[in-house]
Amino acid sequence: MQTQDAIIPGSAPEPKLNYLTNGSTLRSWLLTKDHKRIAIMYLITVSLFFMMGGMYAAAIRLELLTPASDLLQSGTYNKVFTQHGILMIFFFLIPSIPAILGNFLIPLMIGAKDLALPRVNLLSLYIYWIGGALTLWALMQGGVDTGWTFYAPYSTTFSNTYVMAVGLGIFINGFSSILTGLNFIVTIHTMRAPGMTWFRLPLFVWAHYATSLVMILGTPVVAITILLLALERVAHIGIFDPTVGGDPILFQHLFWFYSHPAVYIMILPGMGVISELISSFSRKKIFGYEFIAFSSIAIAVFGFLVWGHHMFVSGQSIYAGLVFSFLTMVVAVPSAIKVFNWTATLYKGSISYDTPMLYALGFLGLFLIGGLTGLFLGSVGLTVHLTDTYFIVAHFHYVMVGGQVIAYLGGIHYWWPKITGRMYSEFWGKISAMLVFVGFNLTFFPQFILGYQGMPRRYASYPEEFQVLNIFSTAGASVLGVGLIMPVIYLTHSLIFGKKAGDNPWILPGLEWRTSSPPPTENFEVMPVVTWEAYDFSDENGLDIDEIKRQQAELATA
Amino acid sequence: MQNTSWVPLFPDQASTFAWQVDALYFYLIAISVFFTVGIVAAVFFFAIKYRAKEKYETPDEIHGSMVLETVWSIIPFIISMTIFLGGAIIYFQQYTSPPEGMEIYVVGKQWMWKIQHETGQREINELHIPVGTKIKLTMTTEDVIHDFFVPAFRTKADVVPGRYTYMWFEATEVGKFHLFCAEYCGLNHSGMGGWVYVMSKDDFEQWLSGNTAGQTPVEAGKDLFQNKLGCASCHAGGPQQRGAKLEGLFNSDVKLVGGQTVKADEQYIRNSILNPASQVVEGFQPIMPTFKGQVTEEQLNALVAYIKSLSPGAAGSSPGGAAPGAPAMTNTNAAAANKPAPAKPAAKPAANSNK
Amino acid sequence: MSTHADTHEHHHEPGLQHQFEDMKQQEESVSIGMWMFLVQEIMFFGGLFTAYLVFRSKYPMAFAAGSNHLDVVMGFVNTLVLIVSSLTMALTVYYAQKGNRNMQVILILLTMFFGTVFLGIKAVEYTDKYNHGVVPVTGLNRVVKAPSGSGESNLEFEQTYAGLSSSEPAKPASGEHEYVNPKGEFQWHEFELIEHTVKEQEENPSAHLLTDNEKIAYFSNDKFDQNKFRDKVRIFFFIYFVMTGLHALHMIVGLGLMTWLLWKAWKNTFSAEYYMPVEMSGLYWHFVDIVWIFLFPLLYLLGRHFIHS
Amino acid sequence: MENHNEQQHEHMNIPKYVGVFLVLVVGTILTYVVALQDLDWIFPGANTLLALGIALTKMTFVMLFFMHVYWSPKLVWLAAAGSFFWLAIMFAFTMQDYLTRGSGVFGH
Ligand code: HEA
Ligand code: HEA
Ligand code: HEC
Ligand code: CUA
Ligand SMILES: [Cu+2]
Repeated sequence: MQTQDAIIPGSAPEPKLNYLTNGSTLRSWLLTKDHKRIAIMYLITVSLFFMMGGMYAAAIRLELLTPASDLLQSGTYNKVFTQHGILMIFFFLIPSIPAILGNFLIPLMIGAKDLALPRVNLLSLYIYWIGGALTLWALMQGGVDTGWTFYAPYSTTFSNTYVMAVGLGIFINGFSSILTGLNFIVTIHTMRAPGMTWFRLPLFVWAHYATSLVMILGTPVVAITILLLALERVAHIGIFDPTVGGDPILFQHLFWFYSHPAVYIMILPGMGVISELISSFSRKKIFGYEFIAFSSIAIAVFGFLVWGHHMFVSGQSIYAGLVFSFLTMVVAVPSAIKVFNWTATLYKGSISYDTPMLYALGFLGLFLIGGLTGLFLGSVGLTVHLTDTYFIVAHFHYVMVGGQVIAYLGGIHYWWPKITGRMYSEFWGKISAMLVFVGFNLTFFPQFILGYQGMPRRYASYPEEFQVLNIFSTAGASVLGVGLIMPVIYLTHSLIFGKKAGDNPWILPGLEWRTSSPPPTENFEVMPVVTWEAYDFSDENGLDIDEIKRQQAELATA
Repeated sequence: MQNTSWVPLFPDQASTFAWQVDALYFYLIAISVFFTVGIVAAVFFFAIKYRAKEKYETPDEIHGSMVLETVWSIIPFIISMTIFLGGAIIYFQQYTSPPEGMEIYVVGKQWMWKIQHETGQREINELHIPVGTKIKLTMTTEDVIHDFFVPAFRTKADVVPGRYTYMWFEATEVGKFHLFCAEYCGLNHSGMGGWVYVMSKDDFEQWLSGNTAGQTPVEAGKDLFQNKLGCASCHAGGPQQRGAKLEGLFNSDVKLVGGQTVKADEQYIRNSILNPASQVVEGFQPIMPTFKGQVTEEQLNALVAYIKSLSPGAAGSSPGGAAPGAPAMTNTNAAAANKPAPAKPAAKPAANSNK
Repeated sequence: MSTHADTHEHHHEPGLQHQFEDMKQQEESVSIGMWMFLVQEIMFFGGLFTAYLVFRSKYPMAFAAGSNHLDVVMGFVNTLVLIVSSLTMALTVYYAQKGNRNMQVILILLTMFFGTVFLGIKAVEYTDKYNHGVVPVTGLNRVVKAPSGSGESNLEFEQTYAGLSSSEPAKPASGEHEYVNPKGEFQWHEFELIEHTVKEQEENPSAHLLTDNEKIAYFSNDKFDQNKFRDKVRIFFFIYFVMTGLHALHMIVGLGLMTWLLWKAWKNTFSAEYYMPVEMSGLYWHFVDIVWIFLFPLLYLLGRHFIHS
Repeated sequence: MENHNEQQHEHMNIPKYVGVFLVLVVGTILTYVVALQDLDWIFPGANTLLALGIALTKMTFVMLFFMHVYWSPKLVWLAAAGSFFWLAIMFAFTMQDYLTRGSGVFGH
């Protein structure tokens, strides 16, 4: 706790227990109210879902190696991409950064002992588990083949797979997301340490505030939509079924009312991480703090106005198509502001290239491409050609994998020493970051070309002229796979064999770096009082640099 | 007209929309390249120029700049408006049908496209159209949502059960172009496609008058089986096979679901095509769609002849004239958005679909 | 926000949880949390209201027909009952703030009583719907045997059925409609209003009695089709059941909350310093009331004026 | 609502609670009575509009006084207003499609 000494004289002695060692029974984990332990449990489950989703991805890519549907029959293939999408989106990407890093770090960053509603936090973990278990059970029973979008009337009347069970799993899981968002909003409002004003909050916290808004306002709508879908399936009630007067387009409206904003649930937290990384590794106050903060809110709000851009060819009116296209363009501007501000932050910085920074720079390039191709899709005349082709598959993998997953990996590396108290191997970290970058581009860039060529998505077999590019894509996926497996190995390895990291390995001013690594259950021995701005690298930030360097030297010799 | 380059980068340009969409596409690529190159270059430049000389040194502080923020909010906004406008103009044309033009009716169905010309010709998974003529499609579906997509024409539209949707295009090139179903529609979604044949006006007239002479019934049947009717998509053999094996079928004994055994004579084959659900072969799902109303009597005869030819040993008897051809698809000029009385999903056991 | 770095002497207050510095912070947190929960609830019901909006604008006459079938008096009484329960709930909070145990207990009991009355009336209504065969799910309606003497064949059932449905409204016979419904299917026989409207519309094509959409949706081959109309009425009843059902579910959860409050109030837990649980349960209860305030006109009243014109 | 503005600084008391209650009862009766009149002569849909107007008024009373929003921090006002704003978005943008279908995209 030496760092604290600088602020509050006469602080407590070295903590004996940290959150990991404070109780080792299974019960002490399962009934914990500690946000850090809950985050760890999320980390483990979310990773499992990621691996499962990744295996489905491998199956997709292998099947698409050849034009015929030879490895997987089309029935199986349909299930594979559906389950890939469902697991990756609902059970991996949506909880990834918020439920793991957000959960772990928000109280630390704002100087609180815990989230405002710890029991609700634990409840949300359990809900996630129940929803996940139900979904896994349904997948084992035979799975589902509707596509992750569950379009009616295929999902309501025609598919004879486990639509209900999987739907129920997602329905339940939705409440986990709602509760997490609710908790974050309350926490950010009421739990900030003295002196931690709104404009001293790290941008990571702002991003999560915006994410939480979307979670609370959007997720209930998809919940009710799935409920209606289920009722339609059991009772053939005619709300989505056109044979008795229902309206399948209504399903799409309700679904995308959530699912477009949900793509911002899947990128805003990543943007928050990137803001931290870029500032930390250029050792500079972030450029245009207020603009980045407010652009997060703007994205969350405007994100609710554009859902119809997924329905340009669905039969919605020409007028609606134009309005949605227009607003889609508007919502791209706040993202542009962020990208420019991040770039400007590098200017005259003192940039170092630790693994997290490599990920951050990778994010910049990949999100750029992903976002710009979003503009292609938002331009309605062009989307008419592009929609439901591989162009879209490429677009959303660029933003989701190139954006959020890369940010997630960067964040995990960056806070790994804080979470575990150990340092991972920089060497392997850099190699894997580069493999991921190269493999990713090789996998998904060819898909843009394929898409413009006209190769439709969700195809188990395709005309032969598309094969060459598909081979590139599959080859890329194997590189990507290797790049992603490596962190699993060296991060686990570092848990036991890694160097001790020290409290503040990167010498940073953020509050989370001012407690010990791993932090004690109560987060701070002494409640902090914040007197410095966010990303304050000046001498007024209350850090005792010499003391930190001394500690680091000590660790190096030990 | 198939693209033959090793790595085909762009699809054929074969409609009046194609160059417009491509132009917009190139405009967007230019913008993307501009921003990507700009930002990546800046990142590289900063990354090298300002790399940390010494670990953890602290550079000078820069807070931000209102001018810059304004500039880089307004410029992207203006650019994005140009993108919107470009897209809007093209979209407006794509989805506003011209007053005159050749009307063609399209019905989607798991997993085939049924097409009917104004003059009465019917096709499956194929569309023959004349070049340089405005073609207007009036479309619907019998079951789930599908999407009629011709990449070379740069246009597509969903077909929605319970209502009609419309699209139009004017082909500019003679040739053979992919027709895809672009909206996921279940098991054989990727097999639900075919070809659009753009013909010169003369050839099209020829085609309309049904001049495909010179084929024996077996040849004609083979053509129907493999290309025109898409039987081969289920009956072709190989791992994709969902339909029964037809080689050696004729004159053999077939075991049906329910234990019955019947002899596969002409009448049986004919019935299998017209009423597949009435006699389902053991070990198979009743997924074969009925072709009643889609094949003419001559075509039926040709099919039977072809299927018989797959069993060389069996003694042949000439296909007899059975009932006259059934009437066409019921999809005539009904009022727009009138419910096309979609077929009830074929025999879905309730227990199954309630999972 | 309201934390104090220097003092740690806060463990005397009742009900203060470890993560908070003081009661004020805790109350603020709980209150914001509850409001965020209500926001979530509003969006949850919002999806249903959107569906209502879409279908009502598509099939206004069918919705009016369905709505006219509901029992306004029961709906009306139920609205009053809920409003009373809201009053008693509000007063519960008032007395909890005053620390008046007896009044709290009485008022909570009253709130629960009115809540239960509401559910009871709802149950009567549901039973009525069950008996009339307007539950939109096959099998959940009362099974009505064919009049004795009719054969077993489906054909005959259908004939009886068709004869009845096209004739004047089924005559009440010993308090029940005399129709045949062997599988408990959705039934609808009230076509006077719509057939009257159709006739007027045909006589006066320039009038806007039916929307363009309805002119297609209720017709087959240019003739009014009772079956198609029935399907649309069924959608109304589906929305009716889902909305009121979900509302009733919320009432039941509310009653659970009340039971818990009753227990706490009984033990005299609440005082001027600590009454958050009462206040929060109150918010929830009033929210459920508000949902009903909208459901009543939207479901029960929407087509009444057609009957009287 | 105006006549309640002066309560700004004092808390609710029993007569006031009962007053709000009476407003709600009157609103309920009013909405019922009005529903029986055919107001289509004003403009089509006037009945519905009026019914919704009354319901909104009732809701406002419940929220302001029973739920104490009137005396609550800005954030609560924001949450209450915001959620209705979001509902409005959902309604408006969905209906913008349905109501412009006739002459719209796939229409002739
Ligand atoms: C993390 C998830 C994520 C994110 C962040 C985005 C971001 C965006 N998306 Fe994407 N999208 C998806 C996930 C995501 N999307 C998914 C999963 C689908 C498919 C769903 C399915 O059907 O299965 C999809 C589909 C999709 C479609 C529908 C395609 C179709 O089905 O027809 C559209 C159409 O408009 C679209 C547009 C956009 C836009 C405009 C953005 C914008 O927010 C991007 C903004 C970013 C930038 C613009 C880059 C930075 C800007 C600059 C450097 C400055 C230059 C900028 C200008 C000149 C304006 N997306
Ligand atoms: C978060 C979201 C997410 C992520 C991360 C990914 C990751 C990947 N996706 Fe996915 N994808 C979607 C979301 C995502 N996808 C969605 C929503 C769809 C649409 C579904 C639909 O149409 O309904 C889709 C569809 C989709 C398709 C199109 C299918 C079709 O339309 O026919 C393809 C094809 O290439 C594809 C490929 C990949 C690949 C190669 C990866 C790779 O990046 C994956 C790499 C990851 C791993 C390999 C796992 C990491 C490895 C370990 C942790 C070690 C253990 C693993 C092994 C030993 C194998 N995806
Ligand atoms: C969607 C898939 C599908 C298509 C398309 C299809 N079939 Fe079939 N067919 C089946 C299946 C499955 C069976 C076995 C079940 C049955 O008898 O219905 C079958 C059975 C048959 C049989 C009886 C075979 C036997 O062993 O008794 C004949 C003959 C036949 N099909 C001919 C055709 C012809 C001719 C066409 C094209 C005009 C065609 N099929 C198109 C799926 C298909
Ligand atoms: Cu039909 Cu996909
Ligand atoms: Cu979107």
